[in-house]
Amino acid sequence: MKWIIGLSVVLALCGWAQPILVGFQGPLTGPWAVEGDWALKSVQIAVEIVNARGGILGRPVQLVVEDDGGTPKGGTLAAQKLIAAGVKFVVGTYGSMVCMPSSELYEEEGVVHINYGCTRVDLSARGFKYYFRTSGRDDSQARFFVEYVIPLFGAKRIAVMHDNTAYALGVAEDVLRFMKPLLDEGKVELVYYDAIMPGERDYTPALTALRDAKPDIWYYTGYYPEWALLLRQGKDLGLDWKKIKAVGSNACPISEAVKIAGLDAVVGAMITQEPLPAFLVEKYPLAKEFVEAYEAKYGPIHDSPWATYAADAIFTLAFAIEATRSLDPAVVAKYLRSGQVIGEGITGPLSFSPEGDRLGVPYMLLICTEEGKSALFDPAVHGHLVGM
Amino acid sequence: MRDEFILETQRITKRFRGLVAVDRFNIAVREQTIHSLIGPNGAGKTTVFNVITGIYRPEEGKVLFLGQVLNGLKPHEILARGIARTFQNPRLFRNMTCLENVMAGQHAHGRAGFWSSIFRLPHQRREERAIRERAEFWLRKLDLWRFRQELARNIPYGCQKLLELARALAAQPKVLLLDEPTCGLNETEKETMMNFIAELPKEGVTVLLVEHNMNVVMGLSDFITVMNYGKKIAEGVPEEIYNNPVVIEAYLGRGEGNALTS
Amino acid sequence: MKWLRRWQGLLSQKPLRLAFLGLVISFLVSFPFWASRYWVDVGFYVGLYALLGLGLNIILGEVGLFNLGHAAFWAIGAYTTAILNVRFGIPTLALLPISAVVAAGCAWLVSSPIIHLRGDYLCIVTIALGEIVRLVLINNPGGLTGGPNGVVGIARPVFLGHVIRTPMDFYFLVWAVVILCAIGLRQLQRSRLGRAWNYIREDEIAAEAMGVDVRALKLLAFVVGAALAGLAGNIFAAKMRMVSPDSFTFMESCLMFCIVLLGGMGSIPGTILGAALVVLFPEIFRPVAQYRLLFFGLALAATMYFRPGGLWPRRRTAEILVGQTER
Amino acid sequence: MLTFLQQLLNGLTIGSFYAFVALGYSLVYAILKLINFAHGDLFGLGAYIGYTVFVYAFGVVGTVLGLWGLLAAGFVAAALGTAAAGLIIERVAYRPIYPIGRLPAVVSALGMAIFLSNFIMAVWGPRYLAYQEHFIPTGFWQIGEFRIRVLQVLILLSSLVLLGILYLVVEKTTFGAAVRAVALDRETAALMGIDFLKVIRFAFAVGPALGAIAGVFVGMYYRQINFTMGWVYGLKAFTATILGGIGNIPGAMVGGVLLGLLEALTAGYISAAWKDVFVFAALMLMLIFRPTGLLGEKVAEKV
Repeated sequence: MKWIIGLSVVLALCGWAQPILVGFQGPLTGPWAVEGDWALKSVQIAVEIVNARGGILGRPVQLVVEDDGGTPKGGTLAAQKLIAAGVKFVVGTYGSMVCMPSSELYEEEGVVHINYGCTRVDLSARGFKYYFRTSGRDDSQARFFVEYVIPLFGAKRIAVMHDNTAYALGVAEDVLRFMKPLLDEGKVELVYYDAIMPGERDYTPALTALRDAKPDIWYYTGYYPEWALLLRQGKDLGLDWKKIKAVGSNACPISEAVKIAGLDAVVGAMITQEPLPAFLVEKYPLAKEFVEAYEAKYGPIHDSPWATYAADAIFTLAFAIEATRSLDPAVVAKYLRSGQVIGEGITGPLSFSPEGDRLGVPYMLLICTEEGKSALFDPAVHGHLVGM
Repeated sequence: MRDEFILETQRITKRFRGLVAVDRFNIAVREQTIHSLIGPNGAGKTTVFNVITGIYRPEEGKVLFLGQVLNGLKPHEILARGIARTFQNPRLFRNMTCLENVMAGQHAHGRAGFWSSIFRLPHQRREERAIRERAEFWLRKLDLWRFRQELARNIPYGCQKLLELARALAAQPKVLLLDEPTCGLNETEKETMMNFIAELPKEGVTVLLVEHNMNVVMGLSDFITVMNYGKKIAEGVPEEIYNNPVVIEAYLGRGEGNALTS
Repeated sequence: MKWLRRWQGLLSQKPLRLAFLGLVISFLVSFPFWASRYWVDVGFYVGLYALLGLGLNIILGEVGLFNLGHAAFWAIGAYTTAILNVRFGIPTLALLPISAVVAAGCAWLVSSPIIHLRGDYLCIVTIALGEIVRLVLINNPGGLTGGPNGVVGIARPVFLGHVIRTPMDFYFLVWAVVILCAIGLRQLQRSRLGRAWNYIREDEIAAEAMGVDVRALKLLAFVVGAALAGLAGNIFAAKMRMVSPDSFTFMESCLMFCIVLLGGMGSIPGTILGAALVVLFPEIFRPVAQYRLLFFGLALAATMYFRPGGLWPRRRTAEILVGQTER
Repeated sequence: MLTFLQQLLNGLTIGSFYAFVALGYSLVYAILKLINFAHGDLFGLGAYIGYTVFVYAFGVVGTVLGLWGLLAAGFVAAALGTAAAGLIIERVAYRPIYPIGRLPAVVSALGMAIFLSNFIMAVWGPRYLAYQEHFIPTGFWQIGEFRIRVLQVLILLSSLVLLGILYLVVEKTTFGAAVRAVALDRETAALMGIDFLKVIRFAFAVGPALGAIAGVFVGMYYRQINFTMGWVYGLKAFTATILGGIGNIPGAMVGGVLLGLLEALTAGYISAAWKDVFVFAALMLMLIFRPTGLLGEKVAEKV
């Protein structure tokens, strides 16, 4: 009798010890090695957190790491290597052009592929069943502005300014696209839409036009050198940044703008930004746990949103497998596609559209505080800065 | 009278950054003769060769071959007209076999193109065989047969000189320019080379020879042109040149007094 | 390293050579049936780089022209396939010859004015050329190349109703092309044109004096080499189903340069071997993840240290020419 | 006019970087006829060594010697460390190979370039490292709206001084004569009793050392360094080398400065995105119309 108990204990231990393989594909060499390095470390921390909580379905997670060198060719080789290793769940990779051929391989093999650093819109338009991404898309920022920032301030008169570079024009056009239903219904009004010439020094003509348009909110989608000058000259021209909410895009780091324009012109200005871990700790408990574990092991937390999304991809898998109690990729993928919130990750609630896109775009709104620091916008704390 | 000359230069001039290497130089070579071009070191003999074969473009003057102007033609076009040459220091294709080296001579006579080479069309095969057989003929004739599959850089220096001659002859030239063919050879090799060159006019090949060794020059030449400082200073049959005080002066003046008598 | 030379010596005997060739071919054909998909894909890339290497081998190995911008022609082939397929729906496989022709045409256009440059000056011009092509692709002229995003959605090639999609399909596609090209190049090597290319490499002045039209033959080498790169571009685009500028960097040109020299200048089996090394080294060092390129660099230098003439140099002394009876 | 002057100054600064790096290519090329592709990454290595000194010796050296002492220590350490690396590479990767042919040595050089950049990544990590403000001279002179940074003056001056010294050494000293003799004809120089190895060592120590100084300057100027910077700058500097005429010292300087100006002006007046296209196209055109071919510079070649 004793030996039967012994054997079953051993069997149970074996069953428990049998790890779940999760693949990681990222650029560990080549020009994007920074992102690969951060993502790998973040993923390792996430796996440690999951394992410390007892693993998935009581089994530990084991990472299988493959380098793709940041090239499409390397991507296919890494993907094949992971598939050959029998991995059924993969986190990766950075770069849309690297992701594209690898994701086809994962799709064909029925491997759940959660992407963390690819923002091309059409990646999720291929009708794939196993493709997901925890990151936003190229148009997420515009969407965040329209669906979150505009209602937040109850803005009616909208001004959009870009600088004719491909990036800025893209964001501006996406804003118009997402705003179209609101415009058609007459809920908002587009009072200003124009471009400035980057590299010029005097923007008073454009700012005068902006003042005369009397917008509630002014979204600048270009880069920080011009944004800083605009803020400065606008202030000098008598524009009130409490009345007109000044919002810049993610190419406008607040610290740089303060350096150029001076604090008095920038205080209260806001930017739309991808979620950086340092700003998430107060909002989400998992983010706090993640950042603390990361800093204990590797020193100061990185400021890459993509590496953070990579860690969230691990949590996505953990939540989904636990919820379905299945290791069948098809079942897990189907569950992920349902659109329901499967849990709260580092960057907030995790849910996916049927195409595999992250729902509830996890952008954030940062504001320049009186001390010249950027902080996650909280109406209760910073309302007075923007006249709320 | 003019038609007798198979190769002629008319007042050719070649300068290198102010230095006049060849100065209004005239030479006229009669068909089926051995014509020597001699002169002290740096007289411009090799430059004349390079102008004739199109490697250098003369600033002035004309090169005539069978009554046609050669100026402006590229070296490979000039070879195709029937002027082949050797170099002072053999310029062989060092990492290729001796057979392949001699086959080079017939490149200009080949017609097979890209696609016929890839697909080995019958006419290409016939041509290849002809090229090889012709090359083998010259290898045998110059007693190089034993080296045919050796790399050119691995055979003795004397044989390299002969190989270069074989390569030039394989081009079936009407005129052959030889740049110091016996330089660096031992006595027996020199003998072979001289005998061979002496036979060439009978086979319809006109020879223009640059040579330092006066025994060779006097023994072979039908006619001699002497140049110094880029200019022609004398010409005539060997006996005339041998006794020409200007020529002796040119050699003695440069401290090479034994050149004529050696 | 003497054993390699002895081994090559053995292969100059006809029965042994045929037996070896049979062995190689049966290995190549059977490989995808017993290897894993991953290794089949590695085999595909060996074939792809062999094709690129063979193209560069004509320019660098046969004619001795320093070309450090060969990736440009690869890119042109790949983008030709991508743009014509995505915009005009021309079948991908039908674009195989068209890509080669377009790459060859571009090579003719751009190399005509630079072909007279010698040695390192040609080298730097080809580097410039490679960079210009890549930068132009990034800058997206006329919205044609899609900028950094490249062109996506290339259709899979269809061969006689069979859709080429699995690693094995692509493996056979690329190796079929490689072997056809290798046979063609071997015929060229043993022909008047192939010899003339070598004459130019050995001594340009002597070659010209012996009646070789140096300029025309150099151009021909560029055109043929670029055509092979164009073929590789088509297959690459079909395999990836997208093209983007970051696949065609200066580093890729450098790797092709290494392939030719690792194998041995002007040697067809050498080039294929060189391609195998360049693709396999980084894969072998995978266990050390982010340090694998470090070892790759060392391996390149070490190979040259032990075999400066290449792994499989061409042995002319053992070659048999047309119509010649064997010794 | 003002922007033009500003662009001119930027161009000169960038050009000085290129000139520094181009010199290493040129020296090695003159002597070995080898394009040392690893040179760019040696330049990167210099930037990292300088960074390490600045960060880790800041407390000790900084308090004893002050900011300028610290800077000097950083430059010296970077130059020495990189020169050592250059010598090691020469001994291990080139010397056994270049007698056989220069092409195999090119492959070896490419291998070393790949090795070095990945070595830097292995030691210092793949992320960008920032040259922090407290060890960079940040002063500037303001003349109207025209601004000259102390650092820019420092870069321009040291490029003039160091390259001038090198030029004098090569042109005016006995050892310089040996270097030139080897560059002209290695065999004859060896017959004349010139120590060939000594000349090679000189090239492989001085070139990388100058590259390292440029690396530290680049770190200071752009405030950040990463492990791929060597490859990018190496390619540009090699272009500058050819532009100025490979194998001679004034040529490398002229080429570097010319390239820097060309870049700054095309970026400023035509298009930043098309900048490099213009630069490379200009290079191609220059070479097409001024080829160094059979009848060009090499007339001296005996036919």
